[in-house]
Amino acid sequence: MSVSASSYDKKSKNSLQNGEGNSVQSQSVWRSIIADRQKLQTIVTLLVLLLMIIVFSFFNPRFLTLSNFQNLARNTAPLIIAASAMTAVMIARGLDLSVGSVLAACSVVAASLAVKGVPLPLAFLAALAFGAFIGFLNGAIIVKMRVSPIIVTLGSLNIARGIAYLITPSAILVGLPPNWSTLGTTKIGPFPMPILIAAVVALVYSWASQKTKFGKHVYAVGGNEEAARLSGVPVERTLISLYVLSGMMAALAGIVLSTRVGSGDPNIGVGFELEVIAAVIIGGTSLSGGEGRIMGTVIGAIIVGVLSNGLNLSGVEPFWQYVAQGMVLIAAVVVDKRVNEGVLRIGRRRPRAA
Amino acid sequence: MSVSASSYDKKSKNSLQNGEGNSVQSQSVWRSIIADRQKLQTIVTLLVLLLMIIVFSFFNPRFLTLSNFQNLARNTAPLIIAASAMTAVMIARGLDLSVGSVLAACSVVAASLAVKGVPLPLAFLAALAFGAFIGFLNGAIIVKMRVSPIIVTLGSLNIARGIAYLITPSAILVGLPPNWSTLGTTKIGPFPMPILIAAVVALVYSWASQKTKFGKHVYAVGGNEEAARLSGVPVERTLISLYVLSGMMAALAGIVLSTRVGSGDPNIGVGFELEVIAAVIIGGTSLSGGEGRIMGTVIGAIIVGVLSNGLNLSGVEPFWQYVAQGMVLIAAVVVDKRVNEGVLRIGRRRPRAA
Amino acid sequence: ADGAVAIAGKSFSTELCEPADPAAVKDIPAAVSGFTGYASEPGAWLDQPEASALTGKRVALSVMGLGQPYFLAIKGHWERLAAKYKFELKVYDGRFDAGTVQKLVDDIISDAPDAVAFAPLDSGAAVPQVKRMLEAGLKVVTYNVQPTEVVAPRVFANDFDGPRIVGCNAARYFKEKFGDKPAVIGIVDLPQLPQVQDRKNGFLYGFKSLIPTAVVAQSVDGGGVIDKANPAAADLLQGNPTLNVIFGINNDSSLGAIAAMKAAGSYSPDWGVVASVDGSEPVMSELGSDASPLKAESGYPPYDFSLATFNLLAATVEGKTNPNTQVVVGYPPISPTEEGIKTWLTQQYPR
Amino acid sequence: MSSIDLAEPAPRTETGQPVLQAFGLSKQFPGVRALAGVDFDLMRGEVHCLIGENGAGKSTFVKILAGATQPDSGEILVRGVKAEMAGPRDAKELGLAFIFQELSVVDGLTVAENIVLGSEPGARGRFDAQSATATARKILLGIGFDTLDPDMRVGRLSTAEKQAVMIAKALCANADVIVMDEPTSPLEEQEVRQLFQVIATLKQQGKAIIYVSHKMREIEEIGDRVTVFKDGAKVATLNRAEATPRELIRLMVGRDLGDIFPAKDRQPGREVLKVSGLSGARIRDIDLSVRAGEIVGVAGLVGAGRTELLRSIFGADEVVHGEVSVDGELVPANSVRGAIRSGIGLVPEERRGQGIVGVLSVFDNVLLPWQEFPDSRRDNGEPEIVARQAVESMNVKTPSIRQRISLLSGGNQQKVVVGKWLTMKTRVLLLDEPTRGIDIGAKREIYKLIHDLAKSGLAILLVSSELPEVLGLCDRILVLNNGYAVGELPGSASEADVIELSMLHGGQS
Ligand SMILES: Nc1ncnc2c1ncn2[C@@H]1O[C@H](COP(=O)(O)OP(=O)(O)OP(=O)(O)O)[C@@H](O)[C@H]1O
Ligand SMILES: Nc1ncnc2c1ncn2[C@@H]1O[C@H](COP(=O)(O)OP(=O)(O)OP(=O)(O)O)[C@@H](O)[C@H]1O
Ligand SMILES: [Mg+2]
Ligand SMILES: [Mg+2]
Repeated sequence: MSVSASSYDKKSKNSLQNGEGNSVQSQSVWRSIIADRQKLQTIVTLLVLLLMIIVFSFFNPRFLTLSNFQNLARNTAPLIIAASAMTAVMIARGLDLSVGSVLAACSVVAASLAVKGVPLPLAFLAALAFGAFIGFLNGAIIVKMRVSPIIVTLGSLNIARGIAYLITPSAILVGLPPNWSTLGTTKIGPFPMPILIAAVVALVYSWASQKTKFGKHVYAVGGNEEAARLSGVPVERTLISLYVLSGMMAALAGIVLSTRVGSGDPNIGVGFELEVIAAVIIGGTSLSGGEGRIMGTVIGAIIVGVLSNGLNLSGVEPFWQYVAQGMVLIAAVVVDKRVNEGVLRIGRRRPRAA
Repeated sequence: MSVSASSYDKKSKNSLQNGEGNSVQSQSVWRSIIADRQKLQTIVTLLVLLLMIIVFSFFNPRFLTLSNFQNLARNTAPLIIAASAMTAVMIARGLDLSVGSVLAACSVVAASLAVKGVPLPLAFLAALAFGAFIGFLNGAIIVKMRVSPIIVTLGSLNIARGIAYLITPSAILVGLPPNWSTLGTTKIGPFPMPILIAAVVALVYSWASQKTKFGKHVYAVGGNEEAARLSGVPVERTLISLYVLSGMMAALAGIVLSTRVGSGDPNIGVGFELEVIAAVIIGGTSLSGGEGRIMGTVIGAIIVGVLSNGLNLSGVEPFWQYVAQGMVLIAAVVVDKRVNEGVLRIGRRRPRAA
Repeated sequence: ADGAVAIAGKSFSTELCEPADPAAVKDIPAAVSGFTGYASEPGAWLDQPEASALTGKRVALSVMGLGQPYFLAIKGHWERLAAKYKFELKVYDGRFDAGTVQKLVDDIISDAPDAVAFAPLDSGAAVPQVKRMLEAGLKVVTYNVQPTEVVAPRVFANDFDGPRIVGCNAARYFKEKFGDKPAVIGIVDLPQLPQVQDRKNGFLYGFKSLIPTAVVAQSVDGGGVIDKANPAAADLLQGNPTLNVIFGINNDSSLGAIAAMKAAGSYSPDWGVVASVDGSEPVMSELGSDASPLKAESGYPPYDFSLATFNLLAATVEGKTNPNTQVVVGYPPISPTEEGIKTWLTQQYPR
Repeated sequence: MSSIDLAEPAPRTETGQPVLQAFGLSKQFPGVRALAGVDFDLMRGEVHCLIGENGAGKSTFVKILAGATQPDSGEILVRGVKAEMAGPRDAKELGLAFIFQELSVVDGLTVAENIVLGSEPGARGRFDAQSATATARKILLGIGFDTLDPDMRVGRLSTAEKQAVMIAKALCANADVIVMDEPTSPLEEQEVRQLFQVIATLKQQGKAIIYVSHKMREIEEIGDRVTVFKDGAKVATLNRAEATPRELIRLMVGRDLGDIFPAKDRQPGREVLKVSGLSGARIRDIDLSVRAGEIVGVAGLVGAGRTELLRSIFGADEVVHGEVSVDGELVPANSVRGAIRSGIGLVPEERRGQGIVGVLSVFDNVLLPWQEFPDSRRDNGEPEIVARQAVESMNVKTPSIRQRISLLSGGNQQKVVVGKWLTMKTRVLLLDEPTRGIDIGAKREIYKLIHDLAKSGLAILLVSSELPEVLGLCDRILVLNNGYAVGELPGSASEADVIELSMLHGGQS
């Protein structure tokens, strides 16, 4: 089979060097930035975040303090966790609207077990398993029945909320073990535990999406499902795994949130799905799949968090906050897009001048 | 230049006719059903709805009464109106999350003007104009800045809600003219006015989507934006118009709703967007654009309406209602899909047997 | 030195306090949600009668949202009543959503029960909702939030005065514990509900009656649910370092604030005082704890509401009421003593 | 044919004056100079062919004419007047019509709706469906696709039929200048004939045509002048007489290519692929076998079921009956992954839709199966090196293996798709139209490669609509008709033999 390989090799090496060598060199600086459009996008999004931080710090000096960053970190952690998982789902062209309800259901699963004296690690594991189970059902129905993820996860959004209420109609607080809040409220050095957990989740997701086979499959499935299938990618398994993980991460977000607020509560997480999707899309992932970066999402989640924190700290009136929040959201994405395109355009122009 | 043309021609035509003639004829019955997959899908969805109605009528005899149908009709009207517009947006591969908030904002715009003594028709016109204006902003930003419709309309979701609250933090009631409720509560024959309005909207949308150039452009833009552009379709204008119409229809839904409930209320319509999207998707339109039928959406909206009405009348426990709602939603779509595929498969098998 | 609970017990009173400096409270609106006078129809509304006109009837009970302990307790009380007096009960959950409430009104009309106990969500929107039910020939009473217009017999509590006592008690405790320290107030609010605005204004009226120099630093929108109240309260604390009074418009709001304080390391009775209304079980354990800054609470009594509504509805079915008939239930301040808490919970939140 | 007599407006151009001129058109993409100062002119009544290797810039040139891509510099004159083309509408208004290389149809619309899209008939916003159908039917008849139902949704059509829709669409615009970017690549011989007749008619009417193709025979047959592109620049414009295939290839490739097809000096060995009684939705009871070192061609008309046969063997289309085995071992039915593990590789028909994951890099695309099936790797080295070798042995032109594959020219994308299977221990290679849209130089390379692969022991099953390709490469040719295998011919058969067999009446249906 390797008969002709050597002769091809020689030829092709030449062509690669001669044909394209020049232009590659002259552009190298910009190329390295532009080559990975996704990376560029992430950098621009980061700039938007920095801009927001600078603006908010003018309105209230307390915005730019360690304690506020800790506050922000704690509040944003569940969003980062769920949004990391959602990013992968959306890269694969899926969608999971059930995250907010699953978060609530898992919160009460953990709390109700803890109240019954189940050791916390076990209670948390049970919650994770429950989240994974709902995720599995989501994934299996979506993949096997080939129905729209929106409807399936809108359905499980309702089901999970119902289950949460059936387990406990209102918040479980009384009888929780004293160490219930440890996870949500302790710090390691200056870092609140929730943000460390979120960081680990984001890093693992980011690493997995870039460096593992599974990660490539996710992009391939989202980019061109048919081509992926014909290349031997286990499309269904990949998709189901993503929904399982999304359910599990919603559960983890639920655990982090409920140990932070000190209760297991079936009412939490209403509308969380829109917040998560906003974070993902601000971070540069689109509904059409195939593209996206976890790190972009992390920045997107922080933008979402900074937005309400900054507006609160700036003392904006509640009703005006709705307006401001909407405007800043749109502005952030528009600026993001413009700068991004600007950079790409400059990059493209360079070589012409040269 | 046309050396061998003639001999090829004859042969090929023959073969084409003979080769396919038989199977085409034997398939004609199925073909006519299957030809328009979209129509077939709509019929199947209708069957699912009928099934639901039959089941619910067993649980409570009051379900199957004229007065309950009138109730259903009144309640579903705003959904049908907004979902018709959303269908067109989604066929063109857009999305409008702001409908619920726009509905609320337009409800209070109309009511606050009416309270100030502005004649009702003018107040309603102002509300429609306001909805159209927000829709225009949505569309213009999405199209001109080329940013994700999710983020833009999530932004305007917040902005419109904020505006609604800024106009009035709680429902406007005192001082509404006596004829405020006419639109929402009168009947023409057995038909409540709201459902007549909804029917007109759905019919116009349905007609426009099938019989006008604009309608064809909508499908083309959603199916293959690049191809549409290359064919000279005014892509941007089409998209912006759709968002304007969506805003206007959300306003109309708001007017119908608030004249039915007898107040202008800034709190209504929270989560409406998900209900609307569910109706559209149950009706057979997908997020990926290019496909969909208004009539499917109408049935989808009725399914959504029947679901909560039927569960309430059947006396299902409130928390179980969440679960039931989710399950029926998923089941409806799965059954829909299966039956649809089943019919298609039978259709496909025919010629083999012949 | 006394523990926090002891101080709170000492300063606790069931009496309203009058403004020391009328100028300090003159800008606080007395009521937003449609004040119709708080005189209650005379009668034994809180007793369980021998027999009820509801026996054998189909009764619809709507609640604002079953996810809250208060409404869950209401449902529980009603179910006990239904068992005792033998009527068919169907519960409708408004899910704290205006749209859901609108639809359930229509579904109730379609179902045509013999009697309806209706909990409005918004006092304004409630008027036409109740009218619609009345026009359909249903017997309706409302409870909890009162409609802005007189349309049907109703049971309600004084959403201004109840929290006003909480304000008084919070101020009494504050003075007792912190002396003349300037008071800086933060509100974990839910600005879009008129009933909630009454609560907030009542609290401020009471608090400023005793501490006229108190200032409101900020109101944040906590959404009335713990996962939104928590970050909002965290921001409130973060943005206002001198804050030492927090009023949560319901239990979720104050519990969200408590959790935020725990995370920020300011959870201590020495921080200041947290106050709220509702009186659900988890808040009671804060109230009775020396470690907690939550030291003033008025109870919103589910048992009283249920029973009064039940009796009023029976009277309405019998045709013994007119639209003006109203029952005002108490908004009892809860004594932070073990005894006070226990009494409250046993009656209003039986397990 | 005369049905597109097109009650034609008087030609808007003086004879002898170019209808269209371009001066110094340049276009730079990140990392690629797609066009470098191209001058071009097009006369009334002429067919002006463009030829050049993959990536030479032909399509970029076409897209600039269409206003779909903006040039960095240069100008375009239409009928002597400078044309500012901000978008496709402007080109349309100037009387230019296009068939783009990438199929740009809207699947959700019907054939007729696609054809009239952008200039729909009907007054005051109404869409006149009847008149659209009538127009479509007339034009389809003119190009020999009268069996195509104008009310059929385009999503249900085969690639060839979609292409017919694109052609009809360009003709519908009734333009002076029609630009066709590889219009025949998915078409059958006889459909190509039809198209050529249409072109002849258009010429007589004084229309001017730009015709991009990789197929020498076509250019020889219809080209009045031929312009050769190389690396974004115009190398030469030749008159009909000068434009011998030999000369064109020399200009394109820079040297003589010699024989396009390698000599059939393979010695088929043991039987590797065996298919028995395979039936699916559109294929019936097919038996075939391919030996190691053998190339078996599958011929047939459009829709004969060739694609489904390959996909069924590969587990991608549902098999309801029958077996596939490789080297005597049964291949699990209906499982692509099972087929890959058994040593089967498929190069699918539609590159963009099925062959590549456009958002991923060349590197990721070429290594998809390699990374997934460690046990089936041909080479167990560093991914970087494996990918580079595959890319280089296929002579893929790309600035870097990290380049997004969608930015490569079509031909280069196809090479990556083939290269993907060379990283694996592939024993059976299924090639569905492997050289569609590939330049002559690369084609020859691919032929040689296919030959070499077979020689090294692979069993190859090849579907192609280009009969010379099938005849030039294959040892045996299986002919399908309406889903049935209707016969087998030796590699030495003539085109006429194959055509006759493919058109046998109705198979056995
Ligand atoms: N949008 C784009 N971004 C970056 N590079 C591009 C883009 N479009 C085309 N190119 C590059 O420009 C060069 C010219 O491409 P073009 O499609 O014009 O070639 P072609 O002559 O039509 O090739 P083929 O015969 O394969 O169709 C190629 O190297 C291609 O990779
Ligand atoms: N998804 C589909 N739905 C309906 N018909 C289809 C579909 N895919 C293919 N067909 C039709 O099935 C027939 C056989 O298709 P197949 O692709 O196997 O044929 P082929 O010989 O490869 O032809 P082609 O040259 O078009 O690729 C064709 O008439 C085609 O139009
Ligand atoms: Mg090209
Ligand atoms: Mg084929």
